[in-house]
Amino acid sequence: MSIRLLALIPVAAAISLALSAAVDAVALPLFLDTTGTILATALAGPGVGIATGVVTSAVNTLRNPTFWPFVVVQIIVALYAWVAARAGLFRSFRTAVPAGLGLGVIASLTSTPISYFVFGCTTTGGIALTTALGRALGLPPVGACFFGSFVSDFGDKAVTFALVTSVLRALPRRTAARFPWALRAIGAA
Amino acid sequence: MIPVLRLDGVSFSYGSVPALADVSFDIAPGERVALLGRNGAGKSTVVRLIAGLQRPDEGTVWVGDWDTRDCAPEELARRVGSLFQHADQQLFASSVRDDVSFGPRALGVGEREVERRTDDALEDLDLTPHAAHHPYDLPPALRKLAALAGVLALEPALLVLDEPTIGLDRALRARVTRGLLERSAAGAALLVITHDLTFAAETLERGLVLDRGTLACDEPLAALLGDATRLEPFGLEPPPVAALSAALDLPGRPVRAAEAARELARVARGRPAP
Amino acid sequence: MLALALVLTLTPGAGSSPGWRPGLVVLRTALLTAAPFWVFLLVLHDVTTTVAIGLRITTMVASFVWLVAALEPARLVEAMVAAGWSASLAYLFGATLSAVPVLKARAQRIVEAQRARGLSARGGIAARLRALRALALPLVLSALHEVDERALALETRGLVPGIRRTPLAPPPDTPVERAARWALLLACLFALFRRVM
Amino acid sequence: MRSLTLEGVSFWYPATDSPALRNVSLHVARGEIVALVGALGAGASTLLLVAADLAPRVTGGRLTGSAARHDRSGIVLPTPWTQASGMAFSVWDEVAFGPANLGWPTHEIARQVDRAIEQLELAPLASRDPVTLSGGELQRVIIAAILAMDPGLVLLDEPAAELDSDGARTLWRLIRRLAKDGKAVLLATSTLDALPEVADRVVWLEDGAIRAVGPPDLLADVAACDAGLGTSVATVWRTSGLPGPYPLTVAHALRRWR
Repeated sequence: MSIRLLALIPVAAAISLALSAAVDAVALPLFLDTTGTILATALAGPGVGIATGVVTSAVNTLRNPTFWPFVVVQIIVALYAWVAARAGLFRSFRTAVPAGLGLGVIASLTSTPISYFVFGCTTTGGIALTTALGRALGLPPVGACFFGSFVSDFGDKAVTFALVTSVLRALPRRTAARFPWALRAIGAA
Repeated sequence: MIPVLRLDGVSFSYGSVPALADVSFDIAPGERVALLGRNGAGKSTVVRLIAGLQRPDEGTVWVGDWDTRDCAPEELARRVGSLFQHADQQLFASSVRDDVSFGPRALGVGEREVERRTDDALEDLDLTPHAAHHPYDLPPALRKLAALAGVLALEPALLVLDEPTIGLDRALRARVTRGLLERSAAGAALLVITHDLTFAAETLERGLVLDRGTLACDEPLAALLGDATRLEPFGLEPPPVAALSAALDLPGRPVRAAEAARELARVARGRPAP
Repeated sequence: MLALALVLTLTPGAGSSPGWRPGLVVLRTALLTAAPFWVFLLVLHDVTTTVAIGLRITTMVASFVWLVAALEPARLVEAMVAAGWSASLAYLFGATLSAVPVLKARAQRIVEAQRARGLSARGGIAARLRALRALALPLVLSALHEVDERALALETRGLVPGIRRTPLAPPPDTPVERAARWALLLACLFALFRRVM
Repeated sequence: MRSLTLEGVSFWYPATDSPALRNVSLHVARGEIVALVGALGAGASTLLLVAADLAPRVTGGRLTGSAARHDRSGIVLPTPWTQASGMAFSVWDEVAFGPANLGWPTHEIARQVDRAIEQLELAPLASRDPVTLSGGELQRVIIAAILAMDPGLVLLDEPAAELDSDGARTLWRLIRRLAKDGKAVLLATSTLDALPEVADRVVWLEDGAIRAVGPPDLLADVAACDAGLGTSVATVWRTSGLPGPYPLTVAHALRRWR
């Protein structure tokens, strides 16, 4: 691996973690904790993306131990982002936002079994509350669990994809040219 | 006349660590003030208090007739333009022009006025040729200048600048001096934190020195900069032009290069050729 | 769990013994972290499931909380190097840990700077999404811009692929600890085997 | 003994048409301090990257001519916060990061680190977490970290940018001592007034090419003053219309005046 990609991974992982802390400032119910994973994938391919996801989860785990099983979600996000980047979906918001919504579905499909079988669907306060709401609406336990993850993931992943698209569009060409896949992701090569 | 800024017995501490103790001073419209002192003397805290990012523990910070306690930072932005350290990290638009117009647009001043303020700010710092460039394609020094232009474009009554010349070479520092003098002539007051005494001498007229959280000096900058023994306890030494004036005992002890050159020529004419 | 056991096995002595009193602190933190799970479990499930899953979560939380309490990042990184892991891998972990507070502080500065330029984070969803853009873009752009400089810096400071780095003050590792770690890993594997069969 | 020899070096960054360096020939001897001066974008930073063997090897781009380094080099980049290793949780470990990567034995690492910490007067900060340091403190830590790798060729890009006047004075003294110990020093700075006391030779870069090379007196040259590269004293003298040669420093001016 080139030294530049080695340097990219911690930066991308730290971007995820810093953003999910900073998002409080605008009072929106978002995580943004896959931003770095998606961005690293779009810039440098799936290997770098997966490494970013794993490092993000590992460091997050030091803060909250229940995050570790969700490393699987980070890996799936990286793979999905890779497919989206190859298909050029980051070139405009019109394609990026639906792609993000699609990821929302896939991410909640991945996190539901983990959440359900490991934690009885009690992962974090927010998701647990929406799950309880699902139960109150008469959904069966697994369905309520999916509902809970889905409500929180759906918007988050759409915003994350839109944010990554903004970044790729705002990235100066000279910076983009330094990463192997960036120009392709923005449709410049 | 109401001062643009008045600190009235201001004290502030970070938890149990005191940062400022009973600091008072006024700044009048158009006045150009240097805030000097060692690292950790409390200078950056003053900036944060004026920008409304911190509230004083005791005393009051008045920006015009507004008590900063009652104002959010985004409201104070109508009167105070603040340049923080590492300001180049706040740029995000795809062109310098777009980034500079972000502030006035956020204040909601109307599109034509946004355009005018943006043009003026770029012009004042000679950035017009770079207006269409991506900020991150510029060398770091020009990026820093672009951030300063973004603050000028707010056209505030008071500019508070934290180390505006770090990383700038002499030519760019001269641009900053020129731009700030123009703003001051138009009535804006300046409060500038700087380690760069040559820049301070060229640009500013009054010197405040903070020493461990208290105001140790408040006097004309020229007198202070020419006096090595007074500067020494604050870890400062006279800038070269002031040192030259003192060494040659030039009349009036000028601290600005142009004035020193004029005095030097005048005195030399009255002397036999060496 | 298995992955954790593996990491502990392959990196000798990363943890220092937390002692008796810190042990109590760890236990209290673990119980406090696990408590909300119990509440939500009770809301969502019957009592048997609550107890089964609750105990599982508590065990998991407790072991991680213990790990975090006992683990100094610097020691882990050095232990990884001492155990023959590649310095690059240790770098990924260590650099992320230290970049997080740096970028968090920068995010805070950006929020303040944009507010001082008149940005208001109040208003409807659209206004707040625009505010998010003005906060997140500078953070991400400036961080990405620095990747190049970080690469140059790593190169100048000798962290290049394939180096043989000298571990700095690696934590001591005794044969007993080594044996205990392997035994724990075997126990994990055995438990896993029984579950699967 | 030469430490660095550049012969007819031109360099292009990736995806650019005009060269950042044009036909630069320069040598730096052990024990010598050479300062690069010039306007923004004149090529001083690029020249340092070439001297450090980072351009084009890491930056990409294209180099013609020849660059020979006879010693191991260490470069201090202008942004200290990106040069921190990220793997150290104390200043001592930060300084030891480079020496450890060189695979030195532990006692040698300790010796070099302790020496560098003493040279930059960092002992009071040795156990602090680098994340908590101010810009100026971090800059001193990075300089120490590069010196602890014991480079024969020391390359410094605006090393005083983040320092206050105390810190800058200490740095210039240290640079003189490094040269006395036999190291070759190549530095880029816009702090022109410090150079008469620091540099043995000054290289004036313009638009990627060498415009002039000479002793620090170069900074009192008419052309240098007019290009904004004269020392403050020389510039005042030139502006006043007094005849040349212009004094370089306050001390020179005083001698001339009497």
